[in-house]
Amino acid sequence: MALFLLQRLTALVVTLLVASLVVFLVMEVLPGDPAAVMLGINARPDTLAALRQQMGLDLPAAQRYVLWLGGLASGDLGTSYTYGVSVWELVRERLGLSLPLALIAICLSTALAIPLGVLAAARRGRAADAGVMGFTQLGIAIPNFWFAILLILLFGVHWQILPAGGFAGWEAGAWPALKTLILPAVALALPQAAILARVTRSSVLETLGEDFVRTARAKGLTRSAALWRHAVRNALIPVVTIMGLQFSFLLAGTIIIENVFYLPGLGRLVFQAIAQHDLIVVKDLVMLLAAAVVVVNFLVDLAYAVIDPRLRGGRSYE
Amino acid sequence: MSELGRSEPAAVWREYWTRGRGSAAFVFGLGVTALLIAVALVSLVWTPHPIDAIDIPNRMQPPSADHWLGTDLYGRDVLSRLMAGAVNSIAVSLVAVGIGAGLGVPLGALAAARRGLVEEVVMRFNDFTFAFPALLSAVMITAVLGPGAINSIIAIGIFNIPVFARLTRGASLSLWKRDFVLAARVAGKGRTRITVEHILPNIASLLIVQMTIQFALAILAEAGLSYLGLGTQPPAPSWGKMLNEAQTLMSLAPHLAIFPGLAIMVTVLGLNLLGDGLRDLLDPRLRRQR
Amino acid sequence: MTLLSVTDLCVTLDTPDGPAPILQDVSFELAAGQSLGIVGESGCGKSMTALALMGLLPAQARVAGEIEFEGENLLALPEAQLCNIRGRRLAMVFQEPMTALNPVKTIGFQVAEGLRWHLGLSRGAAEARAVKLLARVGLPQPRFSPDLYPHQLSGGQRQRVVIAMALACEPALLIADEPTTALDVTSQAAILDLLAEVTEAAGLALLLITHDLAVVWQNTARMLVMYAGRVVERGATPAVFERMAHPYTRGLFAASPGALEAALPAGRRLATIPGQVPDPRHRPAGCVFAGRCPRVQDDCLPAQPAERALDAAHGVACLHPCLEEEGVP
Amino acid sequence: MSGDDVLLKVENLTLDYALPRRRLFAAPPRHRALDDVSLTLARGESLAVVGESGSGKSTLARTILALEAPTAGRVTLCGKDVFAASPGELRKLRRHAQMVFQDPYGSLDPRRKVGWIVAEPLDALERVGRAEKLARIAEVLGSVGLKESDADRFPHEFSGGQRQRIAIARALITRPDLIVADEAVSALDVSVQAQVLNLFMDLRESLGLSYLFISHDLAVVRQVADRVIVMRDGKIVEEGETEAVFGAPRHPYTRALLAAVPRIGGPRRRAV
Repeated sequence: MALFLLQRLTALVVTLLVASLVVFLVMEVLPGDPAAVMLGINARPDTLAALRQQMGLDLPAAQRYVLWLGGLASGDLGTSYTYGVSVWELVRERLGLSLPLALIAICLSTALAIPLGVLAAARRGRAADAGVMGFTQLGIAIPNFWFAILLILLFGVHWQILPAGGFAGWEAGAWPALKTLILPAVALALPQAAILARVTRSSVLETLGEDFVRTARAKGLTRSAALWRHAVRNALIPVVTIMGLQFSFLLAGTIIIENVFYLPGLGRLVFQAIAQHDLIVVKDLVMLLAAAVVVVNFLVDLAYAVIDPRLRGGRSYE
Repeated sequence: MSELGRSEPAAVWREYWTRGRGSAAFVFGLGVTALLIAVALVSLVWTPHPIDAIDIPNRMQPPSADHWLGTDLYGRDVLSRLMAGAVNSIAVSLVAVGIGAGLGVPLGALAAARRGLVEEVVMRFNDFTFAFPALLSAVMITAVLGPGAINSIIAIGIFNIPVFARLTRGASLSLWKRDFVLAARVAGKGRTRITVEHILPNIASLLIVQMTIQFALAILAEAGLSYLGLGTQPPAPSWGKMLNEAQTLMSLAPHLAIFPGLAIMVTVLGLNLLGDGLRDLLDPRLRRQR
Repeated sequence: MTLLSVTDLCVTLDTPDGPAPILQDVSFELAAGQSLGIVGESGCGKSMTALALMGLLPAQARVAGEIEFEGENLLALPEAQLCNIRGRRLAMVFQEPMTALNPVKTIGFQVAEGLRWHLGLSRGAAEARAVKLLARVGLPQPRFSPDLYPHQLSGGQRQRVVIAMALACEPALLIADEPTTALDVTSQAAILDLLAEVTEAAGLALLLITHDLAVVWQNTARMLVMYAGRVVERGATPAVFERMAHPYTRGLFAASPGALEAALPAGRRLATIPGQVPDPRHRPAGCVFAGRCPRVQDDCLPAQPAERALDAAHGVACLHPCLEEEGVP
Repeated sequence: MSGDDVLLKVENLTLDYALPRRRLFAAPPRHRALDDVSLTLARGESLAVVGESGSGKSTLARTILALEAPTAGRVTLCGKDVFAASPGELRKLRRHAQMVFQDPYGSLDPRRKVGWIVAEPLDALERVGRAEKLARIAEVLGSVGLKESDADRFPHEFSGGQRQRIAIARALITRPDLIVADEAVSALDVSVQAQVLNLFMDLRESLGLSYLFISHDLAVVRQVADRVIVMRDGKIVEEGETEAVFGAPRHPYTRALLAAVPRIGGPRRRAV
């Protein structure tokens, strides 16, 4: 187990390093002069020179990369050019919105998808199955930002029971803040839930065909006991994989959804930073988001070992 | 014996067609996809109104006999712009999936054929590329090069590479364990020749199915990018951009937000149903039962 | 005392190309504590018979006939009551020990599960019983902890776990479907020894399904020979082997290399049965074996021959059965 | 046995597989699949290698056909060292040795027609014209009891026994001296198995083939092999003329193996 952990950890660190190198190369080396990109073509030479110095562009690229890495590791992400505050400060502030939003969306989609998927598998070929499958087809096909717009049209504009956008802030109290997150979370969760439900269904169906489920039935377990006690846990292995992969889609989703709802989160920050050519912020955020995806997939690998004893190593008589 | 016992290819295709016709989802998917392509082709030579004809007095009209789907903020015909937007969606998605499959399939096949270090490198590259969802690479590329359709193609294409590499490697690996591949090695064939003659033909149907699904995902991603303003730039019509423009006018002209979204949804739905139908149709387990 | 009585069991499988009759008019009886072997080649319906008895046929299967077990017709029982019988009175051992166990549950849990389900034992009591059961099938503590997972055991050891699971609730009938086919020859002998020993010691009836004539000879007192979904010969095992009245039984025996005491002389060949088992959807109208039979005559073709008794302990479904003194072809 | 008569010579063949690491700072454990295996096979001879799963018998077959690279040792086929041969020489050598596999469903590419499958070794190893190729396909299909027209059909149209005949035809098309049969009849039903075993015996007489039979089934081995090698845990434990080994096994493992085979007429376990 310790060895398994160590191997995964090494892979994690290597992936993060490669990712940081790519981000650095794309953001700092490709454009030629990042300072010129940030200021545009009409920049005055002295402003340009000041910015170059502030960004440390007079140093060789290798040294800048090492400095940046060191900064990332120590939590010093540099100073935003447009906001004039430290990027870490910006991130912390926005994380207070994006993290709860992502968590609510994940919980919502899992709570919806897994029972629906299992239900559809258990009632294969019957009305419930057809209903769930129809719902998932629509859920996958619907663009999440359009779904968000429809939600706003209905709940915000037409019925006016939920806010159409903006964030109340946690200092306004938990409920008002949560209220502003409901529609965005639903918009994020639904397409994810659709995919997850399909994966759950097919995985459970596949497991139901396995010999050990027949063995459980031969022991006298009812169909549903065999399903819940033997099929579902085994079927979760591919489901967890997809959940890990979905996390990256979820991040991408927050960039869009936060823009639809005008939520001051990380996604909106990235978007605004691009509009303002604030390469420092873009670089750090892209790196952070990529790192989040990598770390989540690392956690998924660990989750495997919890679900599947075959991956835990240990003694074997074979 | 299988119902596909006859060996002439024509008979096999006829058989596919007979079975496919029986599935409503498959027929719907095929129909929608065909319609989409037809509309896109027609829009190249003809649209009900010129796509860029600005007509301020008639702006934000609801659907009427003249403008079937109404007009937008500048009085442009929504239907015409939707039709032209189909071209944009198809072109971006097609090239992006082409990039993904064109690079991913050889990489995956190589990893499966060579194993060892080559495989390790390819798979690490894969894991790493997965860390950059299309939107994130689009953000990076746009930040540096500025927005545009080409950038969305690159971003979506890059994200498709590991999808195809993984799929190809996984499916190839299980084939490499099969005895007929071993037989080809005993016959003296090299790894490349085995990949071309045995592996790729046997995973072709799997790849075709995945391509339709990725195509659908690419349409969604392209719409998302242009909605954010990172993809196709105005005045070129694109479904995502139309939704973006509609959002601010939501209370004034809700129809502007409905039709482009419906267009995206129906297209993606059709492609997904087509993919599902193809999967059932090409599934060797169904085909080879005796 | 009759424990199990199967009467005119028919199973039809719905396939995309129409219904396929898998079992036709299968009847047999098994008394408490007795052993019965079913032998036949793949596709003869022997595994389907086992699944029909357990009530675990695939969803596309349609069943007719009667299966009376301990005085109740299993085919008429509602699912809830069937679950009550399954695992408690009627247990099964499967062919593939590698896949028959759940890979993510410990062997202790899997053996104890039936005890907790049927007998309502507490977790602790059930696991204590499971440890005893594991020891009973040759997996003693501390080497074989109940906390092991299936992947940590060899194929033979896993089959012992499956047997322990089957024995858990002290059933009256054990169905073993090709229990040793997936195992090496030395594990096969050990597992068959174990099966014979535990069933005899517990007075447990054994229904042993196999493709191997020698396994039937060794392990059962009575036997059925099945071909293409029908019983073609039945009787006390020694009597059947002595006469081998059905041409199919005789052909199967002659084709088995294991039936020969020594190598064939140079130039001699093994006996074969020409042709193949007919597709269930296109079975001939008359005797199902007629197309491959060396003794076929005109009267075999119109209808499936009824089974007739050769003596009190031996029956055959053939109009022109072989005589004992004819010798193996 | 003079040098000309020796078709295959295996000397001190050893093959180790690296297993996944258990500890970080220890060398990964190794599994010795073949341990100092030596054997010779004369022209026209039929040799069987028997053993249980994990005995290394299939690894031996694959190594002899250069599908695996040994850790140490030598394989000499038709007087040439297989592992010292250049790619071109190896291709020439492959014509002399072909293989038949266990699973008649998995060993034929489902997407190719029988004619293509059967001609595969010919395409890879020899340059022949189209007319000759068709003639060779017809010839081998005929010699395994199939029709010339079967070349235009797909594998799924055939039964298990017929598919095994197709696999044998493929092995015959380069007119080899040696056929390695890896559990070639163990997936077949008894009556079909007898047909295929008889075909092997017929082909040996008509074509003068040599066989290396890999099998777990002692009864089958007794009918087809002149000599038997018994393997266990990668080592040869006993070797000898078939009837001698079956009649008077010397090694305790061989005795245990033979005693475990159920026999009709032998002792019975249950009387009721």
